[in-house]
Amino acid sequence: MSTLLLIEQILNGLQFGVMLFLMSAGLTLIFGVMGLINLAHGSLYMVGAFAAAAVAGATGSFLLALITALAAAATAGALVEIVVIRRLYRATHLDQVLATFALILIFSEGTRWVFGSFPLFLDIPDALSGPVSLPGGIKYPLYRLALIGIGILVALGLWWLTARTRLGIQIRAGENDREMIAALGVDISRLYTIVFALGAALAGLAGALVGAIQSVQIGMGEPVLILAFVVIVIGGIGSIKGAFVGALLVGLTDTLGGIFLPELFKLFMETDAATQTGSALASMAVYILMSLVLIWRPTGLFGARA
Amino acid sequence: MIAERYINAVVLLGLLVVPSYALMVDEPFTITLATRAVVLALAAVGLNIALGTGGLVSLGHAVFFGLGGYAMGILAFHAQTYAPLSLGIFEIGGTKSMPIIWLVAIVVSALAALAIGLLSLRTSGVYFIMITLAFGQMFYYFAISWSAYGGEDGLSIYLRNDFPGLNTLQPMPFFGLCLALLCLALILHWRLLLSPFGLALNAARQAPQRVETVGLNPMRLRLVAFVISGAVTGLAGALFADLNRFVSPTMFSWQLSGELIVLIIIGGVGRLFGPVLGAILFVVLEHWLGAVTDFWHVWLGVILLLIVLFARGGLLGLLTGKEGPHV
Amino acid sequence: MKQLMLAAAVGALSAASVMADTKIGMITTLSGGGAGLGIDVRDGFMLAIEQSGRSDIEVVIEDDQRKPDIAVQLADKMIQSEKVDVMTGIIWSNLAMAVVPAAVNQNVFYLSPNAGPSALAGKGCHPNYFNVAWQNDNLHEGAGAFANTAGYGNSFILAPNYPAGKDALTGYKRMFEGDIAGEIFTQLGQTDYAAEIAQIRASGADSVFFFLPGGMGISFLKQYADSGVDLPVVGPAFSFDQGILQAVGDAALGVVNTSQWNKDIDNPTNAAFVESFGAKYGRLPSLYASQGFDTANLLLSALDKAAPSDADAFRDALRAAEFDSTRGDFAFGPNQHPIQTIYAREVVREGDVLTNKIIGVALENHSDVYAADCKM
Amino acid sequence: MSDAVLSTKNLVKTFGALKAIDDVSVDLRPGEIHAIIGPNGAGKSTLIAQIAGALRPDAGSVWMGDRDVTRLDTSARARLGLGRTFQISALAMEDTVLENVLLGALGHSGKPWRLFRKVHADAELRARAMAALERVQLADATHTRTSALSHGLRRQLEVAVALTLNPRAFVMDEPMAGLGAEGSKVMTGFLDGLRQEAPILLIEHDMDAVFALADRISVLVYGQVIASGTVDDIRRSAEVRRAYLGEDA
Repeated sequence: MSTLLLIEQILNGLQFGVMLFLMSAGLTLIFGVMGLINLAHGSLYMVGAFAAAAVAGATGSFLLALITALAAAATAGALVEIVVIRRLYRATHLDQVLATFALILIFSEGTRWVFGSFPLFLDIPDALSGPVSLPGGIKYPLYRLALIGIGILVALGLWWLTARTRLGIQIRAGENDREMIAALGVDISRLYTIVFALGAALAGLAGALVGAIQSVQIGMGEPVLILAFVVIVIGGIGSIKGAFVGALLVGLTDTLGGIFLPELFKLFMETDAATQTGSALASMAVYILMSLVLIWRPTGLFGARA
Repeated sequence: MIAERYINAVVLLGLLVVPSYALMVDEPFTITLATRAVVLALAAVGLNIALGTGGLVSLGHAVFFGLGGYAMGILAFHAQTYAPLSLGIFEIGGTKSMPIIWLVAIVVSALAALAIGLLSLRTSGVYFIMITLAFGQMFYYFAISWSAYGGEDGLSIYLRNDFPGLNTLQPMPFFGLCLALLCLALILHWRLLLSPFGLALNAARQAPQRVETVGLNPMRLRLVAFVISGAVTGLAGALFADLNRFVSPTMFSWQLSGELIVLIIIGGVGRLFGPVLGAILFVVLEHWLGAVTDFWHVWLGVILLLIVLFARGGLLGLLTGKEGPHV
Repeated sequence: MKQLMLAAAVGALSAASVMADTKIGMITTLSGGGAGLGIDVRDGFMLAIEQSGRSDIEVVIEDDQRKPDIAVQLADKMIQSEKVDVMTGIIWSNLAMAVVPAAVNQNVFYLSPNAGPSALAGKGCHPNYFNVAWQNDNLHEGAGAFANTAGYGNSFILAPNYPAGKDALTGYKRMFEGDIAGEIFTQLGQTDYAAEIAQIRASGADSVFFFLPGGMGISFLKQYADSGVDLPVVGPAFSFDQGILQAVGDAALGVVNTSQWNKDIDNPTNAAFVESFGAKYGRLPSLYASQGFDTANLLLSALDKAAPSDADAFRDALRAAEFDSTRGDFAFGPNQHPIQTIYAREVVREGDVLTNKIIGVALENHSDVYAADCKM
Repeated sequence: MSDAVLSTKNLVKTFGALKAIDDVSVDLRPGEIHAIIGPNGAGKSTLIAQIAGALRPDAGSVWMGDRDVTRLDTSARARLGLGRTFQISALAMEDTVLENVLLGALGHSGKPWRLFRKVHADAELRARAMAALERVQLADATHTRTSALSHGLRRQLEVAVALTLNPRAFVMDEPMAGLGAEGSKVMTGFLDGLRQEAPILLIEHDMDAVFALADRISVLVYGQVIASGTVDDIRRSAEVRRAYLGEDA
């Protein structure tokens, strides 16, 4: 395998990781601040993608579609927080798992009710379509480069938000001591709604961005959701830094595992069998990675509390 | 409010009467539905031992359900094709005998539960939920790509397996077998609750530090509970496969793990008959809502939400007016 | 979900009363992912029943949610409680494997409108099992044959890592005479193909064959079009049917895919079908809809000759396949799978919608390799 | 030191930059009540957690008699005879009072693996459990759900569970906390009699109780023992006055 191909594959892994980060950041933020396991996070991703596809279909503007996706997911998130989630903060993990599982059912079939059973169309904007040549002669899709860029910008933005703003101080305080910030006069339920909507908006953004290169369909959120959980568990639940590192690890493992494991097995097996065994193992790779991390560090790489 | 034991009695009676009536009026499909409810209940009783009593929120119990299913599928497949099953140095023949299949299902899932438990129980809380989910996904993807036994297509068994002295091809005898096993599992759970082990496990869920300070090891208590739980769910998997005469990787899917938890919650978590009532309700809803609308999942979701938000003890909690154990 | 649909034609009541009522059970996917396919099969099927004007046919329709265990349970219900004579509707091979062997062994006829797993075409064939769509390998073999005529000499091939995916690659390689530049099994349900596309780019292939049904194909095609790799792509019709083409968008334009049906096949039955389907449902029919339509018409042709209760006569009537197919010529091989022509189609834009146009024949009167194993 | 039932040697525990426990050596001798006092944040809870086995020390060791137990976990130390009560009640709240003490008796018997015998039917366990309840005057509440007990009664139940273990040494974390004047008096009287059975390492904020009960007092400030001695020694210690009252010597 040539170095160029390897570099291209590493870029692919990075891009996948960065998208996973957008999903995981919201998830881990919500868990860190509110102690809530939100299985319905994948549904918000789907909401973002469908909103973007609907608006792009009607207006033809990708930018407008992105904005709508953000707004729709944030609104859906805030609504869900106010109607349902708010009652679950004191509940056990079990209740949270269950209630948000119920939300998945409602969102998925509800979306099908509204949009029908067929996938929707969402395309890359013209300005970002096609490949560009990178130094060294690698041809790489511009849109994917843009995704990496957007992901890194969001990561920086989140860092700035938590480290440098008033809201960030409240969020960090909320992670450490809920009673304390309530005592300081912060309106905690408003803070929770904002954080939840922020997390939802990130998921919606990821859905819209990814929807342009994938299929916008019912249930698209669930595989990503499970990977996002893997990411935040590896990174340590509640840690944005952990989510970033975890997302890149998972993205690279998944992408590179799919390529190298079959090649590895070809060294000592017949081609057909090697391709199949290698692919089977590759599809299990991220879960194996997660188990290994947890066995080594039961609260993840950067996790503080269980 | 009604005492829980009366409700339990009514549920058991209902499980005897409804299929018998269906047999009389020649509605065999009702018996099939009842069998489905009973088998799902058995799987959930297994999970309830770990989840309700031990406080272990496992989102990966489909692993044991699937292993039980594949134990049945693989043994019956080898019997059906007359090809012995090669296990490295020695070979064994397949079998169509239910008792042997059940035993294999129980042993295999107990061993898997031991291995998974040893690794997962080092973590707790959300991490435990997620690592069990991860093990479920591993088995799921493995089963999909394991082409020797059908991969995603699964394995079909043309005829239901045999039980000495019974015609299992008839819906009613097979239902009877499943019900008998469910009752055995309920008795097992009941006796466990009354035993020293049950007392200690129950305390380990509520106050693990306390259990340690009296000199007991909560981890070991949980591990044993997890193994028993996995074994019961594995047995249910074998029955489920026999009911459908078919196994496939969907038995390993995380949605199935989620559904097992759903059954327990709508019935009443940590209560002996919670999973039974939950499974009956689930099958009825699935059948009845499914007949009314294409979008029945929406309504299932709404019902679930209402139960989580407003009926914390599930259906049994509503009927008895008492909340169950907290998990 | 359950719908009792009575083919409504009041005037035909007396004419029909000479024959016993026939009950048909349809198990198909109407909710969750993949519901689009089931809905098309159902709509095509019901259109034909309705056009027949017969009121002595009752169709019971149930949703399997694409879950094998639900499908088996529904099959039990249809056989035990509804006592149906004929069953049909299943979309997916794994569901068919779960339902069909048990059903046909209980003396029910099964007509497959979509899935055609090899196990049921070879050793597992059965006198009561008829496939009206294709054996699973057919369209892939067609793609391989097309690649030969197009002059491709070195193909990169990929499919998901599950049995149908493995069959697809085997089917392509069976007909394709060139070299294989690379072979990849992707993950089932995979949504990102950047890594695979990079490998295609580096492989030195002159063409790409892929089998990625449903959403996987949409993702692959969009990403492939954006990658700047401009090798020709060929694949079976499943990623290019009318239901999902619009979601792929222009990325699909010009791609060649193989199918046993297209809306421009020139025969009166097909023209009438395309027109009446559009009139009734407000959309263009897909190949799934055509398969549903053909299945119903085959069934109707047999019912004209014999009742299912007279199993041998009914079976002979089905085997004769004397109905007007939307595909033109249609006949069953010895394993009761179709012998039919596989076409190469190209994706084109007609006004606002993307659709397919036939550009040639890939395989003429093609059967399948499993027929030899069928002892019936 | 050789006759100490329980002792620590040069314990150190740091959290980040904070030295929570800095070279602490304390011991507990037969028949005595040894009180550890100190202002909030002095490291008392950290110390007790290390003695009980819930926290691993960074350096130093914990001994029961002449056995080094530093590497043993909580349950192993309990089996060697360490009876601990918690500052915030750690009881099985959904279970009855009896079931909580039965758990202690079960721990003492070391046989939790009987899967099919009824625990309530085991006469030996039951006798041990009831005896402990009677000693803390909870026999009337045997079948009450623990969550329905008052705060004071829960403290008594905590002690009862520890009693079922027949421990060689007690470690009690603020047993008086939250008790009213009357409750404190009852508890003081009870602990007073208990020291003959097994010595008590007592962490307590209630100074009246401490001065009434303790044979020895150690003062912990910023993770260090700044003074140790009899009640009178401590009352007179200039260092203690400085630490507590900020007075100059």
